[in-house]
Parts: sequence; structure tokens; C-alpha cells
Amino acid sequence: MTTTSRASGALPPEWQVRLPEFEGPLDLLLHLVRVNEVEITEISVAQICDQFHETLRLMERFNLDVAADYIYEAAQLIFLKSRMLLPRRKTVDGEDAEGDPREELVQRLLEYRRLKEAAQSLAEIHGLRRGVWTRGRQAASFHAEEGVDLGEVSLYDLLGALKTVLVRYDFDHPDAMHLRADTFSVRDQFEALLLRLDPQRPLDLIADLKSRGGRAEVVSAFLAVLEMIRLGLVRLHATGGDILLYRTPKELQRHELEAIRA
Amino acid sequence: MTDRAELEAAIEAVLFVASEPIAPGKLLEVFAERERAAAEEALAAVLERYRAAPERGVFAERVAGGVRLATRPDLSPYLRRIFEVTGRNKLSMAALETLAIVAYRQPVTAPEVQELRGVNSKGVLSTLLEHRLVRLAGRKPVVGKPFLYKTTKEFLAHFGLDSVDELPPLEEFEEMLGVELGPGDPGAGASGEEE
Amino acid sequence: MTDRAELEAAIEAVLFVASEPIAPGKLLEVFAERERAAAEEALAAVLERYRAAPERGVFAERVAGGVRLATRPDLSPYLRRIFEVTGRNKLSMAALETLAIVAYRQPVTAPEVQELRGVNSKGVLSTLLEHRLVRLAGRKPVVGKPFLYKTTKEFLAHFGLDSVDELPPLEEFEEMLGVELGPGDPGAGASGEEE
Repeated sequence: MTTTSRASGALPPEWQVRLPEFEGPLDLLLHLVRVNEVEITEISVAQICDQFHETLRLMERFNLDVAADYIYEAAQLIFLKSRMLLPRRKTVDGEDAEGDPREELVQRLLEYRRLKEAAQSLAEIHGLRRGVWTRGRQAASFHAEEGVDLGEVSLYDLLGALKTVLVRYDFDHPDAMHLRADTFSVRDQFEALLLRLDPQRPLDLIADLKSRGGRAEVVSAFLAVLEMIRLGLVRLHATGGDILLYRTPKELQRHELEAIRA
Repeated sequence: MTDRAELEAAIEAVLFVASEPIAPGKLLEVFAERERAAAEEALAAVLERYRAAPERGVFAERVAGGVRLATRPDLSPYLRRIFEVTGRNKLSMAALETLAIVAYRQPVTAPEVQELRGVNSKGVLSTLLEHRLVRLAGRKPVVGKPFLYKTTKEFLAHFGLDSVDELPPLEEFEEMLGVELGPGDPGAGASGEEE
Repeated sequence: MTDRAELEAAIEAVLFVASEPIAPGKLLEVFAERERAAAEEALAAVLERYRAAPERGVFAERVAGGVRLATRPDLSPYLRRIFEVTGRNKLSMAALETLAIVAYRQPVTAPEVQELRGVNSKGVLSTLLEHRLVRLAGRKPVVGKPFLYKTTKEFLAHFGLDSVDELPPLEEFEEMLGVELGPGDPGAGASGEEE
């Protein structure tokens, strides 16, 4: 057995490779149950809890975003672990009054494993059936009009249609635009600013912010600038009372842009 | 080497999926160079299979320098009978847009719908009346006294709603989709124009 | 009386033109009342003709409560060489998990999906909505009135199911889980753990 000694201690290397593949905290828990070679019903909360936290730490170390769902589950596990440590109340005849505190977790895991099995069988069918082609909509000329089957029209379609109407209306009536509440997303400001930044000429930040329409817009624009500095897209240069923004040669990465949420 | 049966099957599948005539040369490009001769024979066999025959509704024809499968012209009365009926059960995008406007702005008049959609929508409104998705609800006391339209019980039943108050606000829709769909909210439209 | 050959030809033509599965009852409406019995036999004969065979690229299948013609799945590589592939994305595991929940638990709400998966699933649900594999089906009469999700006909057609009853029963999995688990996968053991 050649086990390389690892700083991470409890976790064998293959876990780390698999880290980003988990579909969620329950998936990770199932995985831990599997590697521990125990039954879900025989789960050791203390062990699972420690390994779960260890995995989250690893994820952080690899700079993977530990999503809120994982953190929530981690807190649940700690709570459960503490309950396991408390002496249980007994009824008069010595029976366990509260039942097994693990029960709920066990049920959730069993249920989730069932779902994974179902998803797996759907995946197999999907793989097989992806190769099926039909003639599609070429035969449209025979239809009275192209459209959605009434039986299948859902609220989703209805809202989609409404959206189409409103977008088109706004487009045809530009002066109606000012009726919108002025909300300014950081991302929009970010994109607009990036377009305006000329690599040859610096931008006067204060003057630019002063030219903005309102408080909300100034704040969004300012946050957008901070984001740009963080990403190394611009450099700040303060001279006298002025603050100048210089565009650096660094290219904006797609995922960076996507990470900026309004 | 691909066997003859598979060559034939592949050719039939290609002809079936294609919406326009395919030049035989192009069709044969699906196969490896060294299989082209065999594929050409297979193509001939498939075309032979699709020769017009009394019990066949689909046949292969050479048009526009290519080959395609088509239905026998004399069968078109049958096709019209079924697809025109199915067509009637379809809601066009225009109808769906109009329905959405009535749902969210009710009671609403035809001119108001027209204002929002930018096109005359009377025909579509009468289709929706026919489908019992909208109904007339009196007249608006303005010049011309236009009819007012509202959605029906059938509309609610179809969309699984108890009342029109349950229609999701557009913002909720955007939130549900986790995306921002762009400008506009249901209140931003033509409401300002009303007297 | 329409002769048998023409009945068969008409049925084949209808199946060829239809882009969606057609319910047999609806298909037979193409014919006059008194011909329906004969037409039903003719339909069976056409379906028999379209049974999968090595040299056939197209076959008839029963999906979503209807009949349709489709290509044999294993021929897809040939088709991909000649036609543009659109909308045939592979579904992610997250999408399949969510789809499985909707399929087995329908109607189901987003919070219920989240509870079962342990992760926020709104994004995945909206992807499934876009692909028309699930649809909104009203709201659940509980606090917050969340939307209910169901699977669509497209879901059935894509997965080759006639109805949701054809989904492999979940109890089967339950049974599988009821038995003693084997040693799991041998390679995954936490070998170095206790050192």
C-alpha cells in the first residue's frame, strides 16, 4: 500500500480530484458514506461531520466557491453532532423518548440516493435517445399556423409573450423608457465604463461620477470601478485633486464578467 | 467496412430528416471515400424501395438536382383534414401575446391591445374568444365605446390558477429564471395614455 | 369505400408529415366513420412496416400517447455529418436529478426540489423550462404560492415514454436499497485514512 503522506490528513487524494463534481451537499454526504463503507442507516455523525468540514476546507483551499448550500448543511451537521453527544431522555420504562436524532438525515440521504438512481437511469435513456431524429418542423406548411399547442401552453409561455410585447413596445417608444425606475446594475456600469475607457487616454473619475444622473448611478459606477481595480483592468493615479483611471493591457475574462452580479 | 444494411439505413435516415432535396454527391459524402461505391448502390436500393406504389404514402423523387422524400400528391386531402384540425388547436405567437396582454391588463379594449402590440389585434382577439380564453365584459365609457375584454374561467383552469391575482408578476418570473430579461415591467407600458 | 392500399398510403403520409406524435384516435379521424375499423387495421400494417430492421433507418415508435416516425438512434453519427445539430445538448447531472424529481414527484415546487436535492435548483429548473422538458402547472395553495412544475409531452417523446407511468418505478430502487449493500467499489476505500 503506497499512501503518500499528505498534509490534508484524513482525505485520500482521489477525493480532491472529485471535489467539483458533487451535485450538492447531499451528494458529498453520500460519497462520504460510500468511502467509509458504512450503511446510510449506520452512519457515524461525528465522522461524517468531520469529513464534511474537512472537504469544505479543501474546497476553499483550492479556491472553489463553497456555496451557501454546503455551508448550511455543514451547520446542520454540527448541530446534529452536538445532539448526538447529549444524553437522551428516557421514558419511564427505559425507552428512548426522542428517537434517533439521525433519523431525518438518514431519510434524506436514502431519498436522495433513490433520486440519484432515477437520474442515472434517465441519463442512460437520454444518452441512448439523443440520437433519435425526427423530421421536426419542416412540415409547417401543412399547419394552419405555426404556434404552440394549446394543451401545452403554460404560464411560462404566457409570460414570455408578455415580455416580448413589452420589450418591443419599449423599443418602438423610446420616450417611454424614462418611466422605468432608474436602477443601475454594477454589471451594466462595468460594461459601459470598460467600453469607454480608452487605452491611450485616462478617464477623470471624479468628473465622470459628477456627470452621472443620480445617487444610485454614482454608487453603481463607483462599485464597478472598484471591481475593475480588483480585476487589474484599470490603474488609479491621483494627481492634485483629480483621480485618473488608466486602462491596463489586461483582457477581461468571460468568467470574470459573469461573476459580476447586479 | 460498413455493411450494406447499415449503408441503406443511414441513407434512409438522411433522406427522412432532410427538408430539402439533397444532391446524391452530397449525400454520399456522409460515407468514407472507400465506401462511396457501395453507398451508391445502397442509395439506388433505397430509392427503389421508395418507388410510388398504391400502398405507399411516401415516395422518393428527383427534383432540383437532388433527391427527396415526399408524400404522394393525391393524398393531400387526408393531410389537410388532419393538420388543419391540429392547426386549429394551436395558439399562434400573436394570439399568445394578445392573451398575455388581456390577462395582465384586464379589462382592456382592442385599441389598447393594438397600442401595446403595434398591430391591429381584432382577428386575434376573436380567435381567443372562440377558444373561450377571453370574454367580452361590457364597453368602456369613452369615445367609440369599445368592448372590454377579460380572461375567462377556462383561462384560469388552463393555467392552473385560482384567480387572476395569482398571475406571477413579471419580476417574479425574472427572479424565477434567475436572469434579467431586460427593460420593461408590466406597469411601464401604455397605462399612462389612459384618460 | 377507400381501398386498403389507399388507407395505408394515407396513414403513412400523415405519419411522415407530422412533426409530433399523433394519438392513433386522432389519426383515424382522417377517415370516415364507417372506414375506421379498416383504417385501424391499415395503421397496424403501416406500423409493422416501420418496425426496426437492419436496413431501415426510420422506425415507428409509441411516445407521449401517440405514434411517430423517427430515425434509429445509432445512425445519429451519419446525420450529424450532414445536418447541423441544434438543441441536442447533453443534459447535466444537475438537470437530470432535477428532471427525475419533477418526473417522479409531479406536480412539485422549486422549494420541494431544493429540499430533496439539498441545493438551490432554480437555475436548473429554468434550463429545463427553456428546453421544454418541464412546464409550469399552476401554483401550490400554500404560503408563498410557489409554482408547480410538471413534465411535458416533449419530455415523454425525448425519453421514448408513452406516459409517465412508464418511468421505471422508484420502488425498484427502494428494493435494491433494501438489501445489504455490497462492499461498494473496491478502489474507493479510504485506505490511508487511519494512519
